[in-house]
Amino acid sequence: MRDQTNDFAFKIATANGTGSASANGLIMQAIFRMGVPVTGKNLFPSNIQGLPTWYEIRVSKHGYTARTPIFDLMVALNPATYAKDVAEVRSGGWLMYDSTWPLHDELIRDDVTYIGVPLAQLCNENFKGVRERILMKNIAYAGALSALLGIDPEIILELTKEKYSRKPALLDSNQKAIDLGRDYVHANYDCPLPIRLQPMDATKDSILIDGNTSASLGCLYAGATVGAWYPITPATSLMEGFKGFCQKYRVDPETKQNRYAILQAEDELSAIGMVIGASWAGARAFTPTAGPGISLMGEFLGLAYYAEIPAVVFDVQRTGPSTGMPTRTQQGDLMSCAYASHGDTKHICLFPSDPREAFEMAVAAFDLAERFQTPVIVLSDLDIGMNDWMIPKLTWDDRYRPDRGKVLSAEELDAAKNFARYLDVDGDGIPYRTLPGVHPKGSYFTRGSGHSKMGAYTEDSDEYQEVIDRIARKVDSAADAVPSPVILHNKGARMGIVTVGACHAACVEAMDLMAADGLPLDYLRVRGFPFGDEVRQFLEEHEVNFVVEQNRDGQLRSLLMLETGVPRSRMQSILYYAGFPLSAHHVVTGVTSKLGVLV
Amino acid sequence: MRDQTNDFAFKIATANGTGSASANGLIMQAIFRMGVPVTGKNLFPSNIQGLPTWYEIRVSKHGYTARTPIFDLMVALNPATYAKDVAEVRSGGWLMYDSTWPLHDELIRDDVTYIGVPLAQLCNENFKGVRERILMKNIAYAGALSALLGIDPEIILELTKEKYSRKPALLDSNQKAIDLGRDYVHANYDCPLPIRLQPMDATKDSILIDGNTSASLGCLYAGATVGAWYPITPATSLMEGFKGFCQKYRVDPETKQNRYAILQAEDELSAIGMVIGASWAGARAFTPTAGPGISLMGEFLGLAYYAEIPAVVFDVQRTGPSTGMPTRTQQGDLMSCAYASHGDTKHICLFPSDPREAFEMAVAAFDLAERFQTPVIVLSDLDIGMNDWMIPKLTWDDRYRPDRGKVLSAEELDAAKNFARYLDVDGDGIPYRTLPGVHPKGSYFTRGSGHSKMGAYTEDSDEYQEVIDRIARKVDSAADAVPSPVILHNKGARMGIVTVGACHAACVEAMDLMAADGLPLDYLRVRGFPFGDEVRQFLEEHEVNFVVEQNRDGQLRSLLMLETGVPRSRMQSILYYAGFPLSAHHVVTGVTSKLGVLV
Amino acid sequence: MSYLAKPKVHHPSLKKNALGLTRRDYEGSLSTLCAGCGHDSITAAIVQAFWELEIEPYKVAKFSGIGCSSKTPAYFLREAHGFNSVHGRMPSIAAGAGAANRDLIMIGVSGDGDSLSIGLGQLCHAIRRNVNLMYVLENNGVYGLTKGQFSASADPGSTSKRGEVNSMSAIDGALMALTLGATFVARCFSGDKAQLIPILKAGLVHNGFAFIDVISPCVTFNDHEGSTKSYAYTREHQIELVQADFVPVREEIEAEYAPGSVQRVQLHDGSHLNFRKVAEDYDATDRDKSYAYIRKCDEAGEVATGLLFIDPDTKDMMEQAQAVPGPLTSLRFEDLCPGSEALEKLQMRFR
Amino acid sequence: MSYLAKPKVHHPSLKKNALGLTRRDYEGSLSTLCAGCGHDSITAAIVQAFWELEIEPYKVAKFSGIGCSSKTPAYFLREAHGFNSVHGRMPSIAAGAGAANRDLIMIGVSGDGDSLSIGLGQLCHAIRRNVNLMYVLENNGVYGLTKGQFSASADPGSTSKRGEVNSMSAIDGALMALTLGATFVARCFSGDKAQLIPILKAGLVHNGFAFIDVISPCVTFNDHEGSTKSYAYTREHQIELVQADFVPVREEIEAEYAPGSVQRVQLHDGSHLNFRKVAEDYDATDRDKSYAYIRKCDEAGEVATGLLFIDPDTKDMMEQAQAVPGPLTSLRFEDLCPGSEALEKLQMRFR
Ligand SMILES: Cc1ncc(C[n+]2csc(CCOP(=O)(O)OP(=O)(O)O)c2C)c(N)n1
Ligand SMILES: Cc1ncc(C[n+]2csc(CCOP(=O)(O)OP(=O)(O)O)c2C)c(N)n1
Ligand code: SF4
Ligand code: SF4
Ligand SMILES: [Mg+2]
Ligand SMILES: [Mg+2]
Repeated sequence: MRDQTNDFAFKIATANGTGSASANGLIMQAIFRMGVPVTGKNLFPSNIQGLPTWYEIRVSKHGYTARTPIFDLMVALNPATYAKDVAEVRSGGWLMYDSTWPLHDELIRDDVTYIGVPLAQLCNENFKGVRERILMKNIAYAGALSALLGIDPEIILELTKEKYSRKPALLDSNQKAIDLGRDYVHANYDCPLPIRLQPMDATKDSILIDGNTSASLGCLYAGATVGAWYPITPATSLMEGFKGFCQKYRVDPETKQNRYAILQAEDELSAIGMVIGASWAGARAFTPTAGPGISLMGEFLGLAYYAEIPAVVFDVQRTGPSTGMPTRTQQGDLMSCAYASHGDTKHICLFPSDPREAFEMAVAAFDLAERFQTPVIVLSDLDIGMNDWMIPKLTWDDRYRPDRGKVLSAEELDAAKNFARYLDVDGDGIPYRTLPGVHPKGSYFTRGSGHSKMGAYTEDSDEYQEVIDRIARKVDSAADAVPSPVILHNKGARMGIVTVGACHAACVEAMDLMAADGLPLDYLRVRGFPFGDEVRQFLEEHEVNFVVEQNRDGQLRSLLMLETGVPRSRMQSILYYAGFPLSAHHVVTGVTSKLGVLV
Repeated sequence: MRDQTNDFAFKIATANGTGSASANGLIMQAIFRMGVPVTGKNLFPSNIQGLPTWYEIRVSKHGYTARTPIFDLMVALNPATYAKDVAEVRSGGWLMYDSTWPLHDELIRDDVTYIGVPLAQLCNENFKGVRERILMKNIAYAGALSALLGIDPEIILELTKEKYSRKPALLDSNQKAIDLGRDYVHANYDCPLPIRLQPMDATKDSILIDGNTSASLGCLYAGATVGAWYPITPATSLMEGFKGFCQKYRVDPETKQNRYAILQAEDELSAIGMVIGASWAGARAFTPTAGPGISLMGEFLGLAYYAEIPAVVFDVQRTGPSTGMPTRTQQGDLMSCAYASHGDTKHICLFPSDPREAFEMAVAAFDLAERFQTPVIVLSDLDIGMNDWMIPKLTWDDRYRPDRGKVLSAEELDAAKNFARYLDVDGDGIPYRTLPGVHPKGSYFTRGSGHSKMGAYTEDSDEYQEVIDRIARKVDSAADAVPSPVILHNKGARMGIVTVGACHAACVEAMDLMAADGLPLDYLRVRGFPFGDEVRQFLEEHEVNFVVEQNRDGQLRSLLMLETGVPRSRMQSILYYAGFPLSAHHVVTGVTSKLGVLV
Repeated sequence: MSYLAKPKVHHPSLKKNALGLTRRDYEGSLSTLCAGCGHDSITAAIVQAFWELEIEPYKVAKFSGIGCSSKTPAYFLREAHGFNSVHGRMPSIAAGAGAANRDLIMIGVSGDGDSLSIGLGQLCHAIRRNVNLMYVLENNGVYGLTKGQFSASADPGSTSKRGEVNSMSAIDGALMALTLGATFVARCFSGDKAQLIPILKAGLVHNGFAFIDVISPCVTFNDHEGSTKSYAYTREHQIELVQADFVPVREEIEAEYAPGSVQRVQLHDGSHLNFRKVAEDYDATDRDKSYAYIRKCDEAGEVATGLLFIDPDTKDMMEQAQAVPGPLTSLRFEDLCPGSEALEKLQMRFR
Repeated sequence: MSYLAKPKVHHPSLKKNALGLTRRDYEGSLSTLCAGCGHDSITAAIVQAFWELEIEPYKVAKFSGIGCSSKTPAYFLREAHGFNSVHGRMPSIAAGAGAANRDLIMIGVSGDGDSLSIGLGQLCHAIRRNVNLMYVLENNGVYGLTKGQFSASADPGSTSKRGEVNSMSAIDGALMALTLGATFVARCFSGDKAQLIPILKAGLVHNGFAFIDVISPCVTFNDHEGSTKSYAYTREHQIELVQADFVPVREEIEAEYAPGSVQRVQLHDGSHLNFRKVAEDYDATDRDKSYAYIRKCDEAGEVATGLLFIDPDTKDMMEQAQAVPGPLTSLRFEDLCPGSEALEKLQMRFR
């Protein structure tokens, strides 16, 4: 039997709104502090209280961060989902439950070891009040788990202290609850289980962070001053994160006045309008949203494209179409974003794969938007945005200065003979911009209706065409400016895997597995749109390209066909769109089943 | 010199809001009544009064209806555009102008014959009041033209009588103005010109009609009862046409009550919402709009797709992106409509090529929408919708009955054991529907959030996936139900032309020209989306397919690549997107220039 | 959620209405809202109102947008069609459904975010159109489902759970409705069933758009000190301007009111309302007086409740459209399609 | 259109303001609207107001949506940036621009379709936010650019050019603004420059959202018998409740008013307004009184005009946001980016 020290996964089933989140976080963080690589996936309902919610924790000494669908231990604390949860434990695994009440016979599997802990009973005996008893029950299981998995009690203590430093009462009760759970388990089972933790030194240069928080840090560091938004899951925490950081780093020490403005709009049409207005006036402005918001922003995105106004949008994708499953993940907005709005349009898109890239691409988004004077959409997703990922510490180069693009200053305008807003002066397809309130010579009339290169209203065919042809050239030229694809070549590989965004973690793990099975594969992950030529080259170098993505219709493959001209016949879609994060398992079975057909 | 009897084109340049529209209409109709094939293209500004406007009339004994950019005669009545207009006359052609004032020397071309008619002077001498003088000036030129082109005076008289039968005063002044123009020309020039009319018998089974009017007739005949809209050029006249017909054919003779409801919504989001609500409740409902409206309808279209609710939308396309040129034509919304809304979606689209198909496809749209329980978008354009086309008379089969699709009646529900909204009972991917207010057993909860095949809310991966997978199958199966492509095979043809919508007229004319030059081509025009397999076959049968369309980015070619898998290398884009109707000239030069490159 | 479907057990004990239906027959699936959420009380009141009005559930159509409040139509009238549409756009869906079938008894449930932020335009225009819809705005001053951000009905000066102070002026749905010419305007408190039920019944019978703003506390995100939409605050500051007793058609009018103290308003189906004036000199049929009165209460820091205004004889959307009686959906195709001859004839126009 | 650019000839004769600029310097390109369109008169009044206020054109930002009215920003202040956005969404563009650079002097021009139909939600929320924008609604009761359909401000009973009767209730922008807590509400008639110009000046100086509803007849589609937005009708039914005289900062207050007859309101920049009460007992600083008064005029079939309400000391959007003074756009990057050390430190939170 393989040694599972620091290499296992477990799942905690509770009901939401009962405080289990903090218990799960505590366990995650404790493992992390032991120096052991760990990731957590939160599977929660679109509801505030009382519905089933799961938290999956994967411990991987190899540092794999993808979701795994195989669970060694199930912490089944929600009777509403017992049956489902019992079924999900791997054969030979463990199941911990609240033994205050007996388990129904039909829930008993003889290939699973059951660990009963009378959590409710323990808490009822030791705490007063319904609410506290419920909350403490969820801390108690953390204690029990810490014993079963061999989590260092010191670390747990230290973490609880940090958390409740300012609330001694809470600290005591939490500590008590943890002990209750731990002591009971120690007294009744021999600990730890074969799935156990051992201190490592693999996390000291890393952090545990979600992608919405890191993206909001990116906005802060990029110098964004205007944030406009309308709340929507799973994008909400991005703006809330930004607000939090601004309150800490953007308040004038003397006057206590703010160096930012966050506008909670009445809807997404208004939010993107505010971003466009602010960018037009010269601020770095952004709005976070999700699929429904992208649909509503369509008209305005076309205006920004045609009137050539920077705008930064974060689409934290969730499961569509329509309202879909707001608390599930997907990569379903690729096409909608790339060609948003009626008429001929194309938008620069960035595709982070984890919270670190979410941070970096947030910064890049503002530079690209201002340099190319057009909307830039960062396509994150719920998995990146709301789950806790272990990533290398974020770093910042203090020499960084924003690329504001071709904006004429008052001095330049003074010197200039005259100014034409949409003239391709430098032959790079990018005209010069002016900001309102700066200089009389800079004035022009911005419009989404037909305009000439001089910026005048026109219904003249040639004048109209000259401008939109240049805009097409301009946006295509961004292919060389967006983050280049990640490409990995493996010895003996004849086929390739092509993917995007959060699929990365699962793909690289899957490639290791398949390489071990004698199937080495090359790898390409697109990071920006329009695609650079390396993408076409890679696709053409490989007879077979497995295009891995999280949507039903193979939208990445569609973009690849449209933009590179590589025929569909070279691309095999491997699709997973059930709403949970992708696992290596899906990729491996996807590839092997395709191979079955191919050979 | 070739005989130009019944085979020429002329253009009338005036300012809008001066009544020239009725004069132009009068001339068109007179030629038509002489039995001579004729088409008119109205090039008007996005403005109400005083800006340049042109009307192009093409007379073609061969029955060609496409725009021609070569003009034998220019009727230059707008000093603001003299220079431009003079330049547009073909060498050896004629130019008629108001000789009340002399022409500037720089406007004199010695390869053009100038015909001065002192219209203003004539009218000032014969009419009183500024307004009347302006209006009559525009009738007078009709008289002058009728002499120059040899239009039958009797027919002119008859038409004016019909028009002003109820306004004798107007009849007299109009008649007088016409005579003024005609008499002056007869007295001063020898008429008619070599570009002249001769009675034919080629129009008796035809009508002159615009596509918005014919589409509204289609809605009337299909039994649509609810029309919701928000005014937008060039779609406005579609709903106004529907209203007019309803007032004539949909009013209860006794009670004078309406058998329809037209709702002028506050915007396009509301208009499509009303259509979805009305269709959900069992009415045939539709909304006409243009590009900006399509962008705004994105979120709702995704709801209708996922909740499987019929909806009929007319997108009368105009030049984009953004507000673009509202009074110019384009085919720029193909991609936006085919994949409207975030998440994985695909919508049935129909592509009429002229007012006749606009009529037929309006009817088909309702049948398809109800049969497949999904939105259907009819992509017309400004050229089809607002220009007067000569088409064969519309016909109607009285045996037609609406295809309401799988809607369960009260009786059926009574008999049924139970009802599950999204169950694939028949294995064709199409579930059964019920209407509100019909039967208790039929009740279900419609939602755009995750739902199971039973219609229950779900966040369960398998239940979610089962439904969206079926929907994908369902919509793809519509490929066999949409109007099949028009395919023409020509002897010796090795290459093909593939096109869509209003490009038809120009393409068939171009094919004649090229065949005459020894370059026979095969032809395919798509009429519905998703594409049937014939489309793929045609593309594969031809080494080279010239894809002719009116947008910048080759959107039809994109759809063909995505849906048929045929590689881009087989498709050569021929694009015209300057905003005017396509001419055979563009197609021929497009093809030959590509051939230059190819060989 | 599927596995939450409520067992439809029949207690023979339960009281039946004239249709032989018990309250249970007017319920829906089990609520998934937080324990104590004001919305659940409103759901209970809606169940009661329909049961008392003896309406056959299947004749009803339920509409909503997106939000905790918008989930509630799933929790009542199991046997009625429901339409949980997209955020803020329910009014247009209802208007369309009402145009197709004017015989539907339509109820819409929305929240303050759904109605006053993203949905403000549609709400205002549905009021203008006088869509025959009872519109229940479950007003808690926050976006519940997205975890407690201020909504447009949050009062200036009130604080969020995290202690932030709201600086923007609040939109008072009732005043706005009055200004837009609404024909039925009420405000209630989810905690006051005695007041809510008769108003719901009147709203369902009203011919036109019945706007009912119900203060409905969010126990999870807006029930704290500093909130002006909490249970405590509302209980303390609610004042009832009028008490409306709904009297169905067939019931006799008991003259048990002190003369003059009651105003009688006839509804278009023959039933009527007896207004017992709590604030005398209040006239619920005078738009301007009620507006002024509500403003006075605002100034005094009071939350005016009751059936604040009604104009019983107005034309609803379909009457304005001069449409034939009955559903357009039940017209015979023959009466809709003019046929081939007519087509032949009308085309003379185009020659 | 390009070839319509107006020759910028300077007549030495033309009067110059303190900046040495003539009215011509405040004009734009030649109007392409119909001869006689009310919108052109408003443009002229705007030119005059800016000239009299001696504002440097380039410090102004002009915003509009889509419509004939929304074209007009091209016809004034040639030297100011203009933004002709999309239909009904101008308020959000202006709010964003104002957030980026609060020193911009912002004017928005819109139509009744742009503002009260598709744009209603954005307008209402811009009012709530108190965006520092002068918002001129050129109100003609129709959609001009799309050829004369009824807009939401068309009065019930009024008829279209084709004779159709409007059945829906009208949205009165002024009443709505008052209800939403607007801090500056006026109604004027495009034909009455004497009234319009001082109000425009006050609106530009006002700190916050200045809502100015200007009846602006559409000669082409809504100037007929049966229209209540025609020149004739408006001239006949307009009544002026208050006359506002705008007194710039440096000018002395002449005490030439009969004592008591005038109400003096100080604006935040030190300039002030003298209200000469036409209707005595009218108080332009009392929201409820003005609301009631306007309603009374409505009942009497009168169109109430004048600077109907003003609350001079309110916080605009950026004050509510507690933002630093001056444009956010002029902050130094060093003051925006916390730098690498801070990043290193703050990440301790994530371990
Ligand atoms: C287009 C769109 N934007 C945002 C959201 C996210 N969202 C869901 S509910 C909601 C607000 C709900 O607030 P309210 O209407 O007051 O309902 P409550 O939950 O308070 O009852 C928001 C912003 C969405 N579903 N759709
Ligand atoms: C999204 C969208 N829908 C519709 C239109 C068409 N449209 C242009 S202007 C207009 C109405 C203008 O009316 P109003 O705002 O009153 O301006 P007016 O022309 O009367 O001055 C409409 C509906 C559009 N441009 N965009
Ligand atoms: S979050 Fe608030 S509104 Fe939503 S269910 Fe809970 S209590 Fe009710
Ligand atoms: S149509 Fe009406 S609003 Fe438009 S320019 Fe002409 S008169 Fe003015
Ligand atoms: Mg709420
Ligand atoms: Mg208007």
